[in-house]
Amino acid sequence: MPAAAALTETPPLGAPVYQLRNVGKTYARNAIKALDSVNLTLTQGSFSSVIGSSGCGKSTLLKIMSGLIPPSTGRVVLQGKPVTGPRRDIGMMFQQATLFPWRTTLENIVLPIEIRDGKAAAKAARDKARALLELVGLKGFENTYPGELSGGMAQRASICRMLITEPAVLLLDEPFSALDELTRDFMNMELQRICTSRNATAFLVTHSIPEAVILSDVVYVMKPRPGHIAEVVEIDLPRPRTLDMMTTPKFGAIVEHIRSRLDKEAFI
Amino acid sequence: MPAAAALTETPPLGAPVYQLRNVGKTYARNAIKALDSVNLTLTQGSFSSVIGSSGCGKSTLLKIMSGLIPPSTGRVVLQGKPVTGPRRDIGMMFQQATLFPWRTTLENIVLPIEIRDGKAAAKAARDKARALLELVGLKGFENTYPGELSGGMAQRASICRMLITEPAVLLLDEPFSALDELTRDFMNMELQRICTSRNATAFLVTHSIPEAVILSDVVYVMKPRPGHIAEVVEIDLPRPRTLDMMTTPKFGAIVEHIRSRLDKEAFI
Amino acid sequence: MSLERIADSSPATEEDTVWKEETGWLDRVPRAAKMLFVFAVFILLWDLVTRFGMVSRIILPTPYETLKDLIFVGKNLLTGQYMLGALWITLKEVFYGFLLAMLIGFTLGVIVGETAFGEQAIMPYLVAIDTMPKVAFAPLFVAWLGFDIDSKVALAAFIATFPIVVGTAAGLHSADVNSRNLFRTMGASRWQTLIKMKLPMALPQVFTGLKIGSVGVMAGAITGEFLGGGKGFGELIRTAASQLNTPRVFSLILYLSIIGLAIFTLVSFAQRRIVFWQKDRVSTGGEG
Amino acid sequence: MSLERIADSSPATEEDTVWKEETGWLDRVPRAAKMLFVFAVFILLWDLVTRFGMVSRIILPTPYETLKDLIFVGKNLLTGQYMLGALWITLKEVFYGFLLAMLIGFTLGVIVGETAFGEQAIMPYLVAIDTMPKVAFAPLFVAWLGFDIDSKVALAAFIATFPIVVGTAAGLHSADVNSRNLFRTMGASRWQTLIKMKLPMALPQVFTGLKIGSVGVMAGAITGEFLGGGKGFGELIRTAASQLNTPRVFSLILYLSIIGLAIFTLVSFAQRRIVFWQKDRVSTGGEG
Amino acid sequence: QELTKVTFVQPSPSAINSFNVFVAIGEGFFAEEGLDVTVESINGSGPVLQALSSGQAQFGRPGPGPVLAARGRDVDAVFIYNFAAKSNFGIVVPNDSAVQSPADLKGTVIGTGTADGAEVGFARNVLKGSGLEEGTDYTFLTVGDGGPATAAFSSGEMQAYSASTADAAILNQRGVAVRDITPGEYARFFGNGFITMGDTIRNNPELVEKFVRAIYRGHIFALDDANRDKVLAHMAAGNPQESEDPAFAAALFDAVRSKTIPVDMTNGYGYQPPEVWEEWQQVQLAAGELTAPLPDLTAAYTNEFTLKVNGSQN
Ligand SMILES: Nc1ncnc2c1ncn2[C@@H]1O[C@H](COP(=O)(O)OP(=O)(O)OP(=O)(O)O)[C@@H](O)[C@H]1O
Ligand SMILES: Nc1ncnc2c1ncn2[C@@H]1O[C@H](COP(=O)(O)OP(=O)(O)OP(=O)(O)O)[C@@H](O)[C@H]1O
Ligand SMILES: [Mg+2]
Ligand SMILES: [Mg+2]
Repeated sequence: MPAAAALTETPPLGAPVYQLRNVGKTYARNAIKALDSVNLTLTQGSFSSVIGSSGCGKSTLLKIMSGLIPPSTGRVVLQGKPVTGPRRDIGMMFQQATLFPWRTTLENIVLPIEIRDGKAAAKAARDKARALLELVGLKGFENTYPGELSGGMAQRASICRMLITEPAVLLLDEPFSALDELTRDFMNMELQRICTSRNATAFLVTHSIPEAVILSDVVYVMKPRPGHIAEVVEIDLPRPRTLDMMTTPKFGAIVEHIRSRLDKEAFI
Repeated sequence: MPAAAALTETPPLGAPVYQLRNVGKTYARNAIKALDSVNLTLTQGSFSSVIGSSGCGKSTLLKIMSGLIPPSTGRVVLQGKPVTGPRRDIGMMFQQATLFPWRTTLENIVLPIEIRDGKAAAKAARDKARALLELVGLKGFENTYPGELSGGMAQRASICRMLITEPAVLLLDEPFSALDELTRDFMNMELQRICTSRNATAFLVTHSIPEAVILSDVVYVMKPRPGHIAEVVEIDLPRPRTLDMMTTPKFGAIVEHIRSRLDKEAFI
Repeated sequence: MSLERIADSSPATEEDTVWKEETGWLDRVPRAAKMLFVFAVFILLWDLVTRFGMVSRIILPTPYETLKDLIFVGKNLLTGQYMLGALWITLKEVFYGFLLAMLIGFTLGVIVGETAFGEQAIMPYLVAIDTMPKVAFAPLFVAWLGFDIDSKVALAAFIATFPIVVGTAAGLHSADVNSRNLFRTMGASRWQTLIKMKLPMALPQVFTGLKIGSVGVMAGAITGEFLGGGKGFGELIRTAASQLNTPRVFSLILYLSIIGLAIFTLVSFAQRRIVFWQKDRVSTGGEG
Repeated sequence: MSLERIADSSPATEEDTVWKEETGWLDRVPRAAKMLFVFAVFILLWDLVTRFGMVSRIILPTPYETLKDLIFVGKNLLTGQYMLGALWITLKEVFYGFLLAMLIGFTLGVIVGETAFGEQAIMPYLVAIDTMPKVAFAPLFVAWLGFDIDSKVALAAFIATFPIVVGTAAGLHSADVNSRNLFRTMGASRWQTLIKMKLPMALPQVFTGLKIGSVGVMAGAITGEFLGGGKGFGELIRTAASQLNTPRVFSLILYLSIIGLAIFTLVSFAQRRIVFWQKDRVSTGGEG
Repeated sequence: QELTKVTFVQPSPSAINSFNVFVAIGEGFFAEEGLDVTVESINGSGPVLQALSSGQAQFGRPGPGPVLAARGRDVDAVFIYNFAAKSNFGIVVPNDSAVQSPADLKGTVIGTGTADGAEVGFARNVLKGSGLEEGTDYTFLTVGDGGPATAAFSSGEMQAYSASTADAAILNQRGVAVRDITPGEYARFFGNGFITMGDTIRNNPELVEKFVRAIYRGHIFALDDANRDKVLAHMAAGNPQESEDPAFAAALFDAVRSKTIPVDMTNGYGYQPPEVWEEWQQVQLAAGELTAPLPDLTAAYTNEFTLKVNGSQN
C-alpha cells in the first residue's frame, strides 16, 4: 500500500540525466503564475509520468524542459549542460501525431535529420527509419501518405520520428489521448517495449491515472494555482508491465491512492 | 468470476421499452455490411452499454435505434410502436456537446421544445430547464454563452437538453470521450445519478471497458465484419456505483473478461 | 511500495539557466511608426520618380501636387460644395447596391447552398457569369433603368453579389454532421434546421463574402458612373481625367479608397457584433 | 456474476419496420437535365424580352442572333482568321498577367504572412489599394509600359495579386501550434520552418486566392485592352460595341467566359494534383 | 405652365463641348420653349445611340460616323443640327515635329483616341488624300485619350495623333504643345451634332423644333463675345470642376467654339450639307464601318428644323 511520502530525494536508480531545480514560470507579464519551484531529477532509462488536472502547468513544465520556452526562474540541466533552447538530444511528442500530409511516412520520419543535417544525411538515415518502422510494426507503410494511416498508426510513425535522432530523453505530452481507449492501451504497451529496447529515459504527461501507473517507475502528482509537484509516487510493479496488471489489487490500490490526492473539484 | 454465457434471453428486469429484432444494415448499395441480425431488448430503468472496436457498427446501431437512418432488415420497436423516424420519446447525445454558440445555455436547453412546440412552449419550459441545470450543477450559468463553458460543463448542459423533453430512452454515442479521463470519470458518476433520479432507460456506446462496466447493468460486446453482438455481459455490481469500485477485484475480473473477448488486432 | 515527496525547495546554489527568447528589434517598434515608415518610403519613391521626370506629370503628379489637391477636395467636401453632392450620390449608390447585393446574394446563396438543384444547376451558371467582364452589361442596365442612380446600383449589386452567394453557400455547407444529426433527432423540419442552425452557423462565411463584396460594390458604382452618366464621384473623376487633371484624379481616388476602407471596417465591425461568438483570427484583410 | 449470450436469431415473426428515407423527385433527375432546364428557362426569358420589344435590339440581341454570331465567331476562330490572333494576344496577356500576379502575390503574401512588419505595416496599405478603382491606374501602366501587351499584363496582374496575397498570408497563419512547436523542437530555422512546413500547409488557401485571382486576371486584361489599345479580344469588343454590333459583343463575351471557366477549371485541377492530400469539400465555385 | 421633361445625353462629361445646351439652360431658352432639359454624360457615341434607342433620352450629340453605323443596324437615328460644323477632328503632331503635312507621315504610327471609328475614318480619309494607304504607308494604334496619348508621344510610339479639337486643346493647355496639320479642305467633314429618333420627328415635330430653336439660340448667344462672361458662368454651372481653372476653361471654350462656325454661311448655323453626308458615307464604307450604302442616306439627317429656326429657309 502507498505510504506517506518522505521529504528527501532518493538517489537515482541510474545516472541522473535531467535535473530541474527551482523551476518557476509566470505568464502574461507576471500575471499568471503557471509553475512554482519545481524540482525533479530523471535517471537514465527511467520512465516517469506527471499527472494533474487541466491547467495545472504540465505542458508548461514540458515546454520548459524541452527548451521551447525559457523558465522565469530556476535551472534546467540535461546531461550536464544547461537547456537554453531546443536541443538535439531531446525527443518530443505531442497529443496530435502531426505528420505532414505531403510527405510519405518515411519522409516524415527522417524530417528531423533533414532539418539538422540536410538532405544527404536524411537520405542516409532512410535505412535506420525503415528499421524503426519495423520496430513499431509499420513495415510496408514506408511510402504511404499519412492520410491513409489510422490514428494509432500515425502516432507510431511519430514515435519513429522522435526516435530517429536517438535522443537521450523522450518528452511526451499526452501522446495518445486522441486515440480511443482500447487502441491507447495497446499503444502504451508498444511505448514501453520501445523504451525498454532502447534504454531511453521517458517523461510522460497524462490525464489518466491508470496510464501513468502502468507505464511509470515514478509518478509526479501536480496541483495547480500555482503549478507545483505535490507528491512523488514510486511504482514498484515488476517489469515488463502487462495490461493484466491493471486488474491486480496492487495496481488498484496505487490508482486509488493517486485518485484520492487529486481533488475532484478541479475537474468540473 | 464471469461464467460462460447462456444462450437464452433472461426476462427483463423492468418492463421492456426497446426491442430490436434481426436488425441489419448494409451501406453503399449493399457493398458494406455494417450490421447483421442484431437482437436486443432494453428494460425500463436499465443502463446498457455497447462496446467494440472502431468501425464495428456501434454508431450505426445507435442511429437505427434513434430513427436517424432506416435499418435494411429487421424490426425496431419502442414502447410498442415501430420506430420509423426521429421520435420525441428518444433523447440522444453525441461525442461533441454541440451547443450552439449564439444561444445562451438556457436557450440551448429549451431548443428541442422550441422546435417541437414553438417559442411559447420553449418559454414555458424555462423553469424546467433551470431545474435541470441545478440538477447537473450548472446553477448560475443560465445566461452564459457556451463559449465560456468548459468541456465538461458543456456536456452537462447537453445532458439537460436531452432530458428536457423527458424521453423514455437515452441514447448516448460516446458522450464523454472528448473529455479528459479525470473529468470523464466524474461525468459518468453524474450521468448515473441523473439516470437513477429520473428512472431513465439508457443505452451507451463506448470505447472504454471500465466506463462500460462501472455504469451498466448489461454490457453488449460487439464484433465487426459484419457488426454483431458477440456477447452479453450482465454486471451485478451493487448500485449506486462509485469510482472506488473500479479498484475492486470483481470489477477487475469483469474488465479482464471483456478485454479478453476483444481481439487486439482490431485496434491497430 | 514506497512513496517519496520532493520538497527540496532549498535555494539553488548554482546560477539559474533562465534564458531570454530573442525578439527582433523590429518587433519592439510601435506599429504606427512602422506604418509611417512604409508611408514615407512610398512617398519618397513617388517623389523621386516624378522629380527626375521618369514619367510625365500628366500621368503621375508629384506627391506635393496631390497633397495640395487633396486639401482642395477636402475643403470642397467640408464646405458642402458640388463635390459633397457628388459624394452623396455615389454613397447612395453604394448603399443601395450593397443592400440589393445582400438581398439577392443571400437568397441565391441559400438556394445554392441548401438545394441540390441550386448547387448542381444554378451554381455553374453563376460561375460562368462571374467570369464575364461585367462592364459590358452597363449599357443594358442604363437602357432598362435609366440614367438615375438605379442603373449604377444595379451594376454595383451585380459585382458584389457573387462573393455573397459563394460565402452563404459555403457557410451553409459548414454545418457539421453532429449538428445536423442533433436537429434531425429533435424532429426539426428542413426550414427549422435552416433558420435555427445552418444560417447562424453560416454567418462567419457570409461575412467573408460581404467583405469581398463591400470592395466590389464601390468599384461597381464608380464603373457604372463612368459608363452610364449620373452626377456622382465617377463623373468627377472622368471629367478630371479628360482634362488631364491628374492630381485631381489621384485625390478623388484616394478619397474613394478611404470610403472603401470605411465600408470594409463597418462590415468587420458588424461581424464582430453579430457573430459575437466567433473567435478572432489573425486578420488578413479581404478574406477576414 | 452471470453472463448471458443472445443468439436469438430466429426469424422475426412480426413484419419488419424497415422504412425508406424520402428523396425528393428532384434528386433523382440527372444533373445534366437540371442544367439544361435552367438553360432553357433562361433562353426562353431572354427570347421573350427581346421578342416583345421590351428592349431595343442594339442593347440586347435576340438569342437567335447571338447564336448565329457565336457560330460566326467560332468559325472565324477555328479557321484561324483575325479573331484567333486577337484571342491569342488576350490569352498571352492573361497568361503573363497571372504569372506575374502569382510571383508578386506570393512574395508579398509571404512577407505579410510571415513577418509582423508585413502584417502591421504593409497589409493596411494593400487593403487600401485594393479598394481603389483599379481602372484608374490603366493610363499609368500604358505610360510606363507602352501600348504593347505589357501594360495589359500589368493591369491584369494588379487585379489578380491581392487575392493571392490574402490567400498566401492566411495560409501561412494556418500552421497549427503543434506543427510550429514540433519544428522548434527539431531546431529548425525560420527559413526551414517556412519552406518545409508553413508553405506546404498554406497551399490550400493559396489556391483559393489563385482561383479568385484567375477570374480577376481575365477582367484585368480586357479592361486593359479597353483603355490602352492593343489588338486583343477587348479591342474586338470595343469595336463591335462602337458599331452597335451587340450580337457580336455578346458572343465575344460568351467566348471570354468560356475561357474564364477553363482557366478556373485548370487552377482547380492543379490544386487537386498539387495539394493531393487535401480532402475534397463540397465545391461552391469561387471560394473552392 | 407645366414644362415638358426632356433628356439630352452627351458622349463626355464636358459642358464646354455642348456649350449651346448649357447656355440654353442658363439663359432660359429651353424654359421659354416649355422644355425642362436634363443633361446626362455617358461614354462615347455608341452608348449615346443606345440610350436614345432605348428611350432613356430624346436627344444626343454623337458623331456622324456612329450615326451612319447605327442606321446600318436599323436604328432610326436622325441628325438634326450640325454643331461641330468645321469638324471636331484633326491630325496633330508635336510642335517640334518635322512633320508639316499629312504626306510626311509616311512610315509612321498614328494614334487614335476613342473607338468611335469616326476619327479613324477621318484620319484615313485625310491620309488617303495625301496618297498614303493604311498598312503599307502607316499604321493606326489605338491609344485612347489624354494621358496615354501624352505617353505615346513622349515614348515615340506614335508620331501623330488623330484627336478631337478638345483633346488637342487640352494637350496644349497641359504643356504638351501640338500642332494641327489637317489641310483646311477637310474642315467640311463636320463632327458631332445633335440627333433625335425618327419616331420623335414623326410623332412630335413640335418638340424637336422647340429643342432645335433653343440650342440654336444658345449657339448664337455664345458666339457673341459680349456674352462671354455669362457663357463661361453657364459652363461652370454645368460642370463646376471643368471650369475650376477659368483660364483653362476659357481657352477650351474658344477652341471648341471656333469649330462650330461653318465655312460656308449661306445656310446659316446648324446646316448639314448633303454632299458631305455622301462623303461621310464613303468614308464609313471604306473603313468597313458600313458594309453597304444605306438604302436612303437622306433619311439619316434633316435640315428642316435648322432651316426653320435659323431663318435661312426663306
Ligand atoms: N502562453 C500562455 N500565456 C498565458 N498563460 C498561459 C500560456 N500558456 C499556458 N498558460 C496558463 O498557464 C497555466 C498552465 O497551463 P498548461 O498548458 O501548462 O496546463 P496543462 O496542465 O498542460 O493543462 P492541460 O491538461 O489542459 O493541457 C494555465 O492556467 C494556462 O491558462
Ligand atoms: N454512411 C456510410 N456509408 C457507408 N459506409 C458507412 C457509413 N457509415 C458507416 N459506414 C461503415 O459502416 C461500418 C460501421 O460504422 P460505424 O460508424 O457504425 O462504426 P463505429 O463502431 O461507430 O465506429 P467508431 O468506434 O469509430 O465510432 C464501418 O465500416 C463504416 O466504414
Ligand atoms: Mg497540456
Ligand atoms: Mg461511432
